Amino acid sequence: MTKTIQTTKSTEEAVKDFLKTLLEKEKVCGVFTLKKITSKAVAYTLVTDPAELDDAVPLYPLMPVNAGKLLSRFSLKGSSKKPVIAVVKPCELRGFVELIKREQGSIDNLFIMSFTCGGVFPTSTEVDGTAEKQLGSYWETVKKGMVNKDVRPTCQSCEEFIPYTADITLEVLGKTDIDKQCIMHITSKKGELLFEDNKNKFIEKDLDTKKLDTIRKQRSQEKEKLYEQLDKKLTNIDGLIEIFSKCLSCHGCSKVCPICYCKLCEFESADAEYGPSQYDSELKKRGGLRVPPGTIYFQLGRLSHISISCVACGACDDVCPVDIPVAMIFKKIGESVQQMFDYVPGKDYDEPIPLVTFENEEFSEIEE
Amino acid sequence: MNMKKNEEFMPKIIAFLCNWCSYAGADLAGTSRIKYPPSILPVRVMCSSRVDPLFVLNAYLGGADGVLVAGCHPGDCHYQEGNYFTRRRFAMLKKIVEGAGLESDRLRLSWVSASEGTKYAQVATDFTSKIKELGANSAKYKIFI
Amino acid sequence: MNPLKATGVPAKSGVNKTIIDFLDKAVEKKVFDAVIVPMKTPAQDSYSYVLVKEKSLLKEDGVPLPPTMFIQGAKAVSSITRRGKPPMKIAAVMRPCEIRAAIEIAKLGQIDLENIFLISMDCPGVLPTSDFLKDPKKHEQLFEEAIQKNDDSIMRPVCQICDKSSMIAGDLHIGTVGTKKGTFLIISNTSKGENVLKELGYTLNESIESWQKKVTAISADKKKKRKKAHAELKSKVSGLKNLVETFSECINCHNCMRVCPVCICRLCYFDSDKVKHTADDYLSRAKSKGSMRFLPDTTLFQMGRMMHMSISCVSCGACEDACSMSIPVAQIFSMIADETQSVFDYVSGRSIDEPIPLVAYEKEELSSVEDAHD
Amino acid sequence: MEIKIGVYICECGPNIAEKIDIEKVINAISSLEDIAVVEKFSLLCSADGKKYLSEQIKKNKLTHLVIAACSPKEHEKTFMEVCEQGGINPFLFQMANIREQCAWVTEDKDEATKKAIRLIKAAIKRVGYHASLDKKMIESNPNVLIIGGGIAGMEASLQLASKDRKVFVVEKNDSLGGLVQNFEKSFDDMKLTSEILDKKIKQIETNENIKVFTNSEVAEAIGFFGNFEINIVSQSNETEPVTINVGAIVVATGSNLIDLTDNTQYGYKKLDNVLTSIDFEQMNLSGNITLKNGKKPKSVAIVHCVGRDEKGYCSEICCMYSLKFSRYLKDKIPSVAINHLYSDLCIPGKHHQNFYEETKTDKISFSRSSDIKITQKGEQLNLTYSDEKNKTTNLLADMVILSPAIAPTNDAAKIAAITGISRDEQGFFEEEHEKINPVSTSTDGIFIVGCAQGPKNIADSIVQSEAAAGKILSSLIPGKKLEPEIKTSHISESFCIGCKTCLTVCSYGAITFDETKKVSVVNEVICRGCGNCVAACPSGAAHSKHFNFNQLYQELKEAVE
Repeated sequence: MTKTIQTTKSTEEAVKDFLKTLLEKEKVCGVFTLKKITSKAVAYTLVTDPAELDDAVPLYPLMPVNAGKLLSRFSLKGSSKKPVIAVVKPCELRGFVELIKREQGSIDNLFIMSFTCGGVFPTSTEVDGTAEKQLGSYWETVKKGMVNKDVRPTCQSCEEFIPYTADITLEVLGKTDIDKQCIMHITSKKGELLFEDNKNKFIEKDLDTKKLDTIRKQRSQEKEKLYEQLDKKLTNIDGLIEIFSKCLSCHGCSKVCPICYCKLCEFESADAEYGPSQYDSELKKRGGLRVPPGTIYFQLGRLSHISISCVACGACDDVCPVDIPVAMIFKKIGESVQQMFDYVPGKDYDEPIPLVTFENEEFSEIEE
Repeated sequence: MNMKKNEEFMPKIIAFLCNWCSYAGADLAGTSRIKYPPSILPVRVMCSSRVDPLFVLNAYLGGADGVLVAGCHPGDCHYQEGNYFTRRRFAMLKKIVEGAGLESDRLRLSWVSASEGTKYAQVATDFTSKIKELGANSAKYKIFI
Repeated sequence: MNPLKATGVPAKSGVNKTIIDFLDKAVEKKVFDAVIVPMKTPAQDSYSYVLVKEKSLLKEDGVPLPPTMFIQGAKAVSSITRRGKPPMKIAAVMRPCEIRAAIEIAKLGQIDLENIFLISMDCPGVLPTSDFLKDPKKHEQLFEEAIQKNDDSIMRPVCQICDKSSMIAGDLHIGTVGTKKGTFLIISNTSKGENVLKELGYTLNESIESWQKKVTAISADKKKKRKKAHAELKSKVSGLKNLVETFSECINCHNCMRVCPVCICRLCYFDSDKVKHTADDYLSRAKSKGSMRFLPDTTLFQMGRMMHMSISCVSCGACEDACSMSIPVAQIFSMIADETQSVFDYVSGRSIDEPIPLVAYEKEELSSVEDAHD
Repeated sequence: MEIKIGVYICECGPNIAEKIDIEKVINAISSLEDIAVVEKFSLLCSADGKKYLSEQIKKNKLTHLVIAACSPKEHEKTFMEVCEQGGINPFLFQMANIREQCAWVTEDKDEATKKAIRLIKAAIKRVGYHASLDKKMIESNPNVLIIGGGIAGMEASLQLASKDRKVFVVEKNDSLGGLVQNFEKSFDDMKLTSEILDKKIKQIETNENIKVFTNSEVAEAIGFFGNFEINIVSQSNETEPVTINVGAIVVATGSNLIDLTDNTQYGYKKLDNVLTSIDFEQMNLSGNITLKNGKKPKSVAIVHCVGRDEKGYCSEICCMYSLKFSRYLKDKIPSVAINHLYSDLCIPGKHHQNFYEETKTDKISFSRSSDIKITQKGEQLNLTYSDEKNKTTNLLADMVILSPAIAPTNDAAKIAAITGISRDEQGFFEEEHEKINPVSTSTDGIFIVGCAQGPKNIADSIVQSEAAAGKILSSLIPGKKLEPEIKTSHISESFCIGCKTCLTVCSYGAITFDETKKVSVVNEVICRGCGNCVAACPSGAAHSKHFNFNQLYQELKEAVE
């Protein structure tokens, strides 16, 4: 059983109140949350003044940037002296954990609040205002625990919607009365620090896993459907070319990827450039060559770097200017790689990344 | 570009051989005068763990009909643990290549010790005939790659 | 400065065919060994620059004037020559703004123009990539019609106000507007280009007067539109509040920078360590205002990028197409670019002989920006 | 600078000439970019060949050299020396192996010729990207630290204390000798061990090249092969810590018996007259073997293989010393009855079988047993066990001697941490390679000998000590500088993102992390140049000298043209 606080306020209001008191009582010196910054734009914001939390939207179904990447940037050069609390989505949290494993951030003095996630809209919907319009229907489906058709494909097919390493976990998905109540599970020892002088008493309560399991089943079915569509294309080199030949090599996908963390991407380094003689020999061989070359190489190469840790957040999809379904492809291949190592990225701070460890006896099937 | 006819098709197979075991094994095949197809083009590395998966991708997309990575048997790595990492990276790469709908059979990982000249020749022969079945790697002639 | 000389060629079935025939002939005669030309990708949903040697390939698939600009041509040429001059003579067929970008970054060592022959054509503009992707087939149709009706309303916003759509900066240019019926012009702008035409046996006695007249007219008309559009835009975006508002949706993906033909840095300053700070730095900045958008400094990035490249911006519009948040970056940047470039009476990529203003100076200049001194 | 590559093809007598059409090869490559000269020669590795080559390099002002001949494992060194004679850096050279991996393995001459051409082209492409590398020379200290003054440590120190070598022995106890001090005699010769020990101890004490620190331990060992700085502290702290400099370290910290205090099965420390082998050795050494009550035992049970199953390995020597115990007993109490309970008898070696047969005199019996339980029964000890036929049997004895498994010493973990060497799953120090490098460790210049590496008898311990001494004497020569690996890894400070992936995969601890700059740094003296970190680094910040991206990339590209 988990220590839990149940209040009779809408979940969003309760959360905002809670965050405000944390600031007021100086239990934290900053709150990292989504906030409306213009009439239609929401953005992750670092809030220090309680009043500024009025237009915070901690549960808003948008992911302008994967917060895992942001928390990494926040703590990379040294974490804060006083605690900060961040409200992020499960996949963002997992992204952050993967980055911490790569020394790209620290959880010191950082409290994490997360929630059972219903998914997010594609970022573009913010621009044309459809996000705002679809909010109603979104929350309906979330309450009912149904698959919402307007959210990112990776979200429609996401089976990892329960946060793993959060200090506080809000119960949102499949909860019919989130407008009237807020269920806040304290899911870590660290989390209890925030409730030391807490008046309203704890109840012992766990996540409603039964409900969540049925939701996971629906999501799995969605996933299989989406994978089937991919499989039609991912059959040979021509299929790959069909998918990727419109790639602009803008590498936006890697720029927004919570796992891509290199200063200079291998594929933007001199190593990835062709010299005159190489173009010459490529021409002899192929008769012609698209320039700049190496789109497939980039995509597969990036897979070899990050598929092991891909948290399938879908950020790459949103940012692709030519609508390549890169997120689902990475999710699918990432999953197969991760399953091989029986690894769930971001599940546990202490679990090493499979590629920096090994078993003496394994994978005999691939040796010949 | 039309592809070479499959009869008289002699594959080009890049073989990354670790200096201490597999390259020595390949040399032994030579000193023992064991014949195998001329398809194999050895690239010597100090340890199989030097073989960045990107090299294998490069070779594949560049048009190599097959890529062989060979190193010391697990537990016998000259650098103690290198080949364990090689194996993991290779396992991952194979999955990615499969996932992308490419022919992962064109990639092969073999352990060949310095004393296994015969095995090396065997691997070279088997792999070559396997590749012959698969035919030439069409990636070689793609323009929009 | 080489005077413009021209030869007339039968217009045949459209500009694409005409240009391809010319290239085919040139490759046949070994005047060029290879050609950089846009081609439709196998999925039929996009165009990509291809370095092609195979004549058959060129004839069948080359599309010198595609309806869109997926990758800015200068980037393609740079990719081929960055490491040194190619061992063969290559003709690059691109739109005027792509050619200007190529010339501009050649000044920055990103392109080796030796062995490269830059060939432009009168440009009707390009469709926004996102529009095209919605229905490629349909938009190819629309593009053709637009050319016939010379209607630019469906083109990229910056194309609609482009006053350099026929500017000749390269070696050769294909003139298609204002020419006498049934003929197009091949105009040489450099001795390099002139020699190509001579080698191919053309006589350069065709008059370019009517073409020039038409081009000047178009350019003048677009200039007017441009002034107006920039004025409107200015009222919308200028001033700190508007600027911040405009860029508020920026998600720091830096696509704009990545696709920009003149953003050449291997590692962008705004991706480097110089813009990474400690948690407490961020917090103290947040405290000063009560809250701070995270990551901060989107406006700094945009303005900073202007500092770095507006002097070389060719207003191609690639950035705007790549922006995942539909921010009118290209319009804003070309507006600023007009202003920064005019300070030095500079036009990005107009001529390889013009040094980039910031690496040159004159003893007596710009007195307006300095305190009077005697 | 203009690149001028010289390509020289060795006919290797008939070996290559007969299998490859060398003229064809020459034609195929002469016209390639940057090729200054292509020649063939009958036998390049011969004296004439080498002379010819160095002349050619000078004459044609070559900048790079490609030699198509045998395997680089055969003659790479030879030709690198030729480069130096010719005045070009030995690393601006590449070999194409057209003998072992082409001429000798290819049936058809045309095919062999084609393959040879591809291999040489690849070598040419690669060599164009080679960079000069310079030999690193580091001063080395010929002195040696021995941790542990037991039989193995003493043997090693005596071997090493030859001319010009200072040896420092650090012993945690107050005297040299280690475990063996407890033994009256050694098997299988049944000679007095004191004779061997006293002799050795005397030799050490009188050898001015050996300095012994008793009651001391090593607190810190920093540095690398040739240059270690050692900090020695005395346990009682009555003397000041000492700092010494050595070039190599021999770890001879011996072993221990598994701890039986919590064991209920054998009643050790709970029942009287149940002894471990060491207890018994000491009792025997004291001269009289008696029970608690002062009487002489009439019957003794010796239990072999104690803790073998839990530990999962056979300790090799227990059976032999258990036999030795029978001899002790019979010498002192001829009438005593001795029962050996074993689960497997381990008596390898050329004399041991005899020793066993000779020991098996009357009233000494051997029985295979398992699940032994020892309880008190009146005056005596009752051993219940299931015999070969799984029949539960009882045995009464006045005294029980247990032969527990040999285990690592309690301070093994600490020593591993200090020296940075690794331990195996049993906790013994791990050799670099069971067969190839049995006394070396993962850390260059640190060696393991005796029971610290695993259970073994005196003879085997001495063999290892001599082996280690030999390795040290041959690699650490006074006044001679060390040449660490040149083809090491290097990490670009400006591109390293500080994810420590390289650190994690390095088997040699050759990479450290600069906490202020937050970047990884390769210690190129320790790095062995395997390149693992290079493949692991996602952003290409790490690269391996002479096997960098471009060099390998050019090779493989050329090979797929």
